[in-house]
Amino acid sequence: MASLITCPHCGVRPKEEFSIRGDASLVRPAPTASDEAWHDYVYVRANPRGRTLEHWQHVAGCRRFLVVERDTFTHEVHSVTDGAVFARENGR
Amino acid sequence: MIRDYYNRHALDEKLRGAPRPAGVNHLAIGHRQAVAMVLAHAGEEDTVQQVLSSATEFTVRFSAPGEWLVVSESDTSEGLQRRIDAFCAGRAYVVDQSEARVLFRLSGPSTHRILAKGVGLDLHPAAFATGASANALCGHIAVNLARTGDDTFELIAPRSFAESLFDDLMAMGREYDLTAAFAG
Amino acid sequence: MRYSAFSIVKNALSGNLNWKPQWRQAEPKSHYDVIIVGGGGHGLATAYYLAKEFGIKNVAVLEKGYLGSGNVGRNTTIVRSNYMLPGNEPFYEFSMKLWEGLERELNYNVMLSQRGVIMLYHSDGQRDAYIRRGNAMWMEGVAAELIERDQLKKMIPFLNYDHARYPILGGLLQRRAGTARHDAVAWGYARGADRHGVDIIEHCEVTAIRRENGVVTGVETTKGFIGCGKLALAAAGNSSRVGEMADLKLPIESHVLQAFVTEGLKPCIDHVIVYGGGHFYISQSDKGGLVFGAEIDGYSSYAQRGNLATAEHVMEEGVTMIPGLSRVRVLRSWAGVMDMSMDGSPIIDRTPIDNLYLNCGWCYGGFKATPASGYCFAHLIAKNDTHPVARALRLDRFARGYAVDEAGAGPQPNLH
Amino acid sequence: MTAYRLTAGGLVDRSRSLSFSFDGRPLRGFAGDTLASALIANDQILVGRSFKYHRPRGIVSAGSSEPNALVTIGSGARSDPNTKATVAELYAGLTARSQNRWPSLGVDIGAVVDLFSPFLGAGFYYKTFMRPAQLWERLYEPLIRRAAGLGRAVLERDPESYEKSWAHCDLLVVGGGPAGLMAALTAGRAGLRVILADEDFRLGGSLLSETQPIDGAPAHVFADRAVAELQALPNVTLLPRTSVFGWYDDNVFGAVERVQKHVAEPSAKLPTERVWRIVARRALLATGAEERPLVFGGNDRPGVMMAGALSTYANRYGVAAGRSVAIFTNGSAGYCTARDLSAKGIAIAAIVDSRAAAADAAPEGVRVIRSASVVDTRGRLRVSGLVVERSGFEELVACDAVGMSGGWSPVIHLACQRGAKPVWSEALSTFVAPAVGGGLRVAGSANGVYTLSGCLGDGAAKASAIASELGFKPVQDVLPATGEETDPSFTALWYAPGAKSKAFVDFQNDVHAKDLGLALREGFGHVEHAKRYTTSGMATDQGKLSNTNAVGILAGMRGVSPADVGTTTFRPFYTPVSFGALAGTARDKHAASVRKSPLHEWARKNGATFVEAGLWYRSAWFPRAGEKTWRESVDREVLNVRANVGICDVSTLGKIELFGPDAAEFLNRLYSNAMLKLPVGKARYGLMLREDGFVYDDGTVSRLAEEHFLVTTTTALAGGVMSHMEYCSQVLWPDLKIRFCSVSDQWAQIAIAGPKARSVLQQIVEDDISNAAFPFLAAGTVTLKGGLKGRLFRISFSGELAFELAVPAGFGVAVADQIMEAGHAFDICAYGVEALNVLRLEKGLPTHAEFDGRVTPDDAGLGRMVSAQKTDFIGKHLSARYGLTAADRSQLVGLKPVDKEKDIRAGAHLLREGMKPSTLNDQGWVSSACFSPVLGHHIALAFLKSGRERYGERIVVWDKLRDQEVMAEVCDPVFVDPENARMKA
Repeated sequence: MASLITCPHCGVRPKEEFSIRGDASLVRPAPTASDEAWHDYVYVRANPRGRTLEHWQHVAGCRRFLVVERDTFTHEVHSVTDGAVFARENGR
Repeated sequence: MIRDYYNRHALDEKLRGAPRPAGVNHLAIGHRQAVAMVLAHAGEEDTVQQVLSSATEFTVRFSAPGEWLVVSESDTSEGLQRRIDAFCAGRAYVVDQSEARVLFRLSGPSTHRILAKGVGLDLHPAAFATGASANALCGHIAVNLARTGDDTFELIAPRSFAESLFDDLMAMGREYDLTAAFAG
Repeated sequence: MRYSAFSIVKNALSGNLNWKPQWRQAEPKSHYDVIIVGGGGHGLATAYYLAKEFGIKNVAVLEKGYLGSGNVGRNTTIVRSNYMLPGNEPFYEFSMKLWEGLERELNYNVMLSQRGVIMLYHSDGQRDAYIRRGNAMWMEGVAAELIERDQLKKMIPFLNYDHARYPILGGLLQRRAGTARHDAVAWGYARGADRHGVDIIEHCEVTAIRRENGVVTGVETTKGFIGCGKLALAAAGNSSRVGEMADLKLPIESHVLQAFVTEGLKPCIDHVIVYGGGHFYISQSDKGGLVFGAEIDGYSSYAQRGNLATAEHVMEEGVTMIPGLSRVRVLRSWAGVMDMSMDGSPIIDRTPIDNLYLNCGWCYGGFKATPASGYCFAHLIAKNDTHPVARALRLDRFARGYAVDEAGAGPQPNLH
Repeated sequence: MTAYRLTAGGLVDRSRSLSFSFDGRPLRGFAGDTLASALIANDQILVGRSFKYHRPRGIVSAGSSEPNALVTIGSGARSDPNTKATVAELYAGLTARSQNRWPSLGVDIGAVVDLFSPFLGAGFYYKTFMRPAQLWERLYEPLIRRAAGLGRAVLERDPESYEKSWAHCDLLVVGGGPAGLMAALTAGRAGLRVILADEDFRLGGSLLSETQPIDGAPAHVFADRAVAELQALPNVTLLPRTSVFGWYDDNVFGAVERVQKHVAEPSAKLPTERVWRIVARRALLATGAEERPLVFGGNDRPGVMMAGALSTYANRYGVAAGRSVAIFTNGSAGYCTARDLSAKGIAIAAIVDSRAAAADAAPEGVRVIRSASVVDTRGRLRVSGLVVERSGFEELVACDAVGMSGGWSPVIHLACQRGAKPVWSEALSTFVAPAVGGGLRVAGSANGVYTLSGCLGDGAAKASAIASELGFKPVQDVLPATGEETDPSFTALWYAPGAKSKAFVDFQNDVHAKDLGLALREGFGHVEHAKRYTTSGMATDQGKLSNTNAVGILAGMRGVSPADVGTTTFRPFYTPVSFGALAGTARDKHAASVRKSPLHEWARKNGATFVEAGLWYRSAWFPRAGEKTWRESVDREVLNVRANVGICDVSTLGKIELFGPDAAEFLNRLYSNAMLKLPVGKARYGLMLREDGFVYDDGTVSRLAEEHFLVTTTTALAGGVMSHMEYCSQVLWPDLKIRFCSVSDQWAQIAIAGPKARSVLQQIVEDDISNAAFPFLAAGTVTLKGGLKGRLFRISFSGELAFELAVPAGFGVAVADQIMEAGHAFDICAYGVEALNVLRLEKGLPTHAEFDGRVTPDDAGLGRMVSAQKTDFIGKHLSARYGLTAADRSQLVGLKPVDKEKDIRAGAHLLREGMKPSTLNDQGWVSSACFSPVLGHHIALAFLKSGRERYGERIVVWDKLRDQEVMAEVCDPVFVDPENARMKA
């Protein structure tokens, strides 16, 4: 995408209703995790050319953080999932 | 005793002066309505939705999963709050938003075209039918948009944005001679 | 062939048939002392300075597309050294000084036009921040001027002084800053590097990095294996992808930044003007087109194309700053893929892998940095030692807690 | 009747004569004319000067691909430079001026450049103007800039308005020619929501100049009938005068409608242009094909035009471009034009055909010169003859117009705007659209189908297939009947051999074939390099006519197929779009929405001066009679708050209510200081970090009930903090049982500060608010006298005894009035954010000027607010990094000028006494400064290296930008009441 996102709660919406937070594949480390784990979490990005998971917040709609599975080269959207649902499903 | 205080409407300045007759395309500004945000307790989202949708005393607008805007034109804000509490029976938090929101009711044969100048949603009845509601962007302002009839829509906007939204809607409606006044 | 008015006349008289290629179409040798991945401005500048300043001439530049096909050929051509932080300002000023001598250095007119860059401010707070920046520039010996509203009105009368949503109160001006002809920078460095013996190999994509005992020994390419003593990555936009070939994960996201040009107009805008009420910047090219841009589109992307919502927002900012642009028509938009780093500043450093060197993370700022980036990278590669002006731009600065965060936006790349 | 208007025919309305002017010359045309057709009718083919060599140039095309006929239409603030005369609809009173010439179009001094053209080949400027260095900017560059450019932008405020609109459809048809109309009809009849957009003011495309009948009637009648049927369908929207300029992700199209560009007196109710953002489930490109010019010597002479354009001018506009027309062609299209013109009584001087043999029929009596090439042209401001070469012999063919036809290039730009490259078709000798998936299809000539029946059929078939795909049932209909047709053909001719003078490839940018040769010689043979080096295809027409020829010529010179050369990248915009249209209504004061506090009217009544703060307008100060400067007002307000009492609108702070059993735990993780045990009825100052350990925002947290909290944020970060909390609750800790929502708009919030604050407030509050009953940091619900419920917080941002009272927004003005009345006896005053800033500065409280995103809590002197006990909170781990804890970090200090008369200003840097300014010697910077009316001198907050160890040190406040150096003493940042006695009184 770059024009439209299908919000699971609100339907098809234009890009400008969203604000993009960034990589959604990262998992916040435990407080006791190593410096390296924290450094990687905050500063390092896989940055793939291809499929990626990204947090988009539907700020002008339901205000939910959505996990948008998207191709960074073709801009094709493969799936959009509610952020909390995604987090729970991925055991966070 | 509250009547001792004047409750100032966010659009008092904009709509000051003698009301002009409503045109074919008209923007009516809700003068007094009670609005509440209902936030379902974790795990109670479905139940709350069911009880709210069964109510006829107020209208329910979808805001987000587990969150609804509830509007009443007859209740006071306290009255609405009590009523919702009675419905939800400890399954939801109710936050008074009566002072936080301004209601814009747009009616007339050109409403669809007027709104399309600011709203990216497909407003075709097949895509956004009467009774549908959602938060959406109108121009640069996030509103709750509801279709209340073939040619009538309601926008509920944050109070601080009300003047800006009013100006935007009037500009969008200029082509169709949109008129505006406080609701009767 | 040395370029001059004389050479032009001489060649014209022989029907312009005797001009030679500006750089050779080299085929790869089996081994180089240094291979540079990326035939854009930074890679070519690195090769040029390696050969010219540091005596390393057995160098290849590998470019997967045509020379200059990355961001050096798709930017808004702005050159400036008006930074605030001590980690940045000396570096960009070093670059500015190199720009000022570049035409003679390269015998190639890159059309540096020091027309002045002015950044407008719209509130007291923004003014104070620009004063802080201006004084930081002066600390480095870089002239900056605070232009107050009355003076600004005389200087640039067509700004929106009366109706702007955010009033135009003044600006911070760097007179030495300006623009340069972007493609010519790549071509000039290419020609210069070529003349010093560097092999420029276009349409040669690196597909893997070969390591033996943890040491880089060469690259697999679409033209076969090429061995090297040192491997230098200058592939901004694709840094993460090239880094991944060596199992490096970088503090970078790729983002798309759009730029625009209008139809040609007679001279009307004489400075580079930056709108502080948003992020709009505009200048007029020597051909007459107004060249402008603003923020990145916001999502990570490797596609060299932008979206309409951002484009519309750019126009809103433009018309708000200069109401008279309203009837000017925009001819073309294009987009580049930016290495957005986690603090908005670049990285020029060694890597944890021996013989592998990294130059990336240029965000919006790559074009203006081209000469200094090339020089400092060459210095690092040649001497294995960081150039003094690039000391703050190390890869480990995040781990150590020394981010160079000019915008103060924290580790979210799309906010820088 | 004007000189070149045919006596009959065409679709112009001869009953409506329109007056217009060109370069001041009054002229007449008809309704239905373009400016170009009207100019040609008036013997004005010469319309402009070229970009580089200032060569005289004439109208070449009859559409949006026009490279030459760029004029400025309108005057003053309504000027539209670079408008294509070929698409500008004629209206009464239109004024047009030619461009890039001085003193006049006929005599242009700039044309002297043409004499030096051998020295000015592609890229010449890269090779010279380097010495002496200072002359580049003083002399050479201004000369180049002045010579280049086209029209003049006036840069005045545009009096007209613009807007945008969304549109959604099942099928967008781009182009209203035979294929597009048939597609729209087919889809419309099947019930699809259809939008048909066409850049022309009249729908019909090539049907409007087609001579072949359809269903027994003239083609334009068929077009009119189709349009009438479409107009009657409620599910079809017709958008004439609308150019689809871009294809974006998810099948979203940008289009610009020229709503009132063709109107002499625009209506104030309508925009001049409107940008449509069209969300289309499917789209069909029926954009036709562009005829290619031939590249031959002297091909830029005015009067040399596209053959198809000659037909269009004759058939659609009833205009002859010449009285004796020569045709130079490589295919059947040239013959077609010859027949068209001949039928209109226009003499055909000759047909020059590059091919040896062809079956095409020339009009009777017209001479055809085969296997021939045009090597030069004659004439100055208009062509007077062609020099034709055949078998080594040259002859001059006299003519006053030339139609050139070099074959066809389908218009596929939109299909190539999202990364897919055009595909070379050897059979069609052109680039065709790539397969781009289901969303976008191509039909008609754009699809390489050139016959009329083929276009009609292709449009219908493609639309029918799309209808079925989308679940509609297409209505089977008989295709309209056309006459007998032969498939048009041509034999590619990239460069007519033997050119005796410049053979132009890109007319507007003056790129001729030799420039491409030079580029190749110098190593710029890649199509992108050639474009960038020669500027071919970079003019306002974006190479619509020239690009394919340039590729063909490069291919020929490189000895490869055009397929191997490829094309440059197609990008938006298909045709240029104005800033105004793309910006829409969001300009000037409407560039951003306005937020107004519920107390805005109260502040206005009290004379406030407002200042922009994000989207808000906040009251900055409240001038009183006799006060001449803002400082006088602010000083008075500050002194009055310190001595008596003042009230301030703080409604713009973000306010978020949280509920739930885990609300306390959530806040405890969110803030760096402890929140878990905050007692009910208490407020606490809270500090929020980013995950990288730097300060994000500060505010207060109040516990209203065990599971009910209210947090406040700064005005600037109200939205950001809300999003941050949503991120934390939804993504990081989705299992915490909390709910929250913004209540920022629900409450008007008033700060009452000063030693008399309690006395004033107690007058209007029922509850006991004595220090014992409502101590510092108390928070709770109160009832105002009059029954209104509000929330009261004992928090202070001024260092004084202070309260913040929140009441439902609508009552804000009434309550503020009431406080002012009650405070009258206590000398109450209203104060604004400027006074607020001085008050907090005197107390050394940091705000956004200090929290610039690079500051740790400890830097700001708030190290105590980072809990060492908590196992986790946002920012905890990375706070411990070396760089964030190093001893030499800059720390917040106060500064006092040694000479109390001197002022210190924010943005200055700090230097040790006697040290030379340098980045290395830089000791820090001043973040905030003001005049303290309490202390009677300037004070400042600054970040100084290891600052807290340096109290008492003298330091130079260095403000080179304003040429000021002041000696200051470093001190504790709290200037007033360090014991906080007043606040807790």
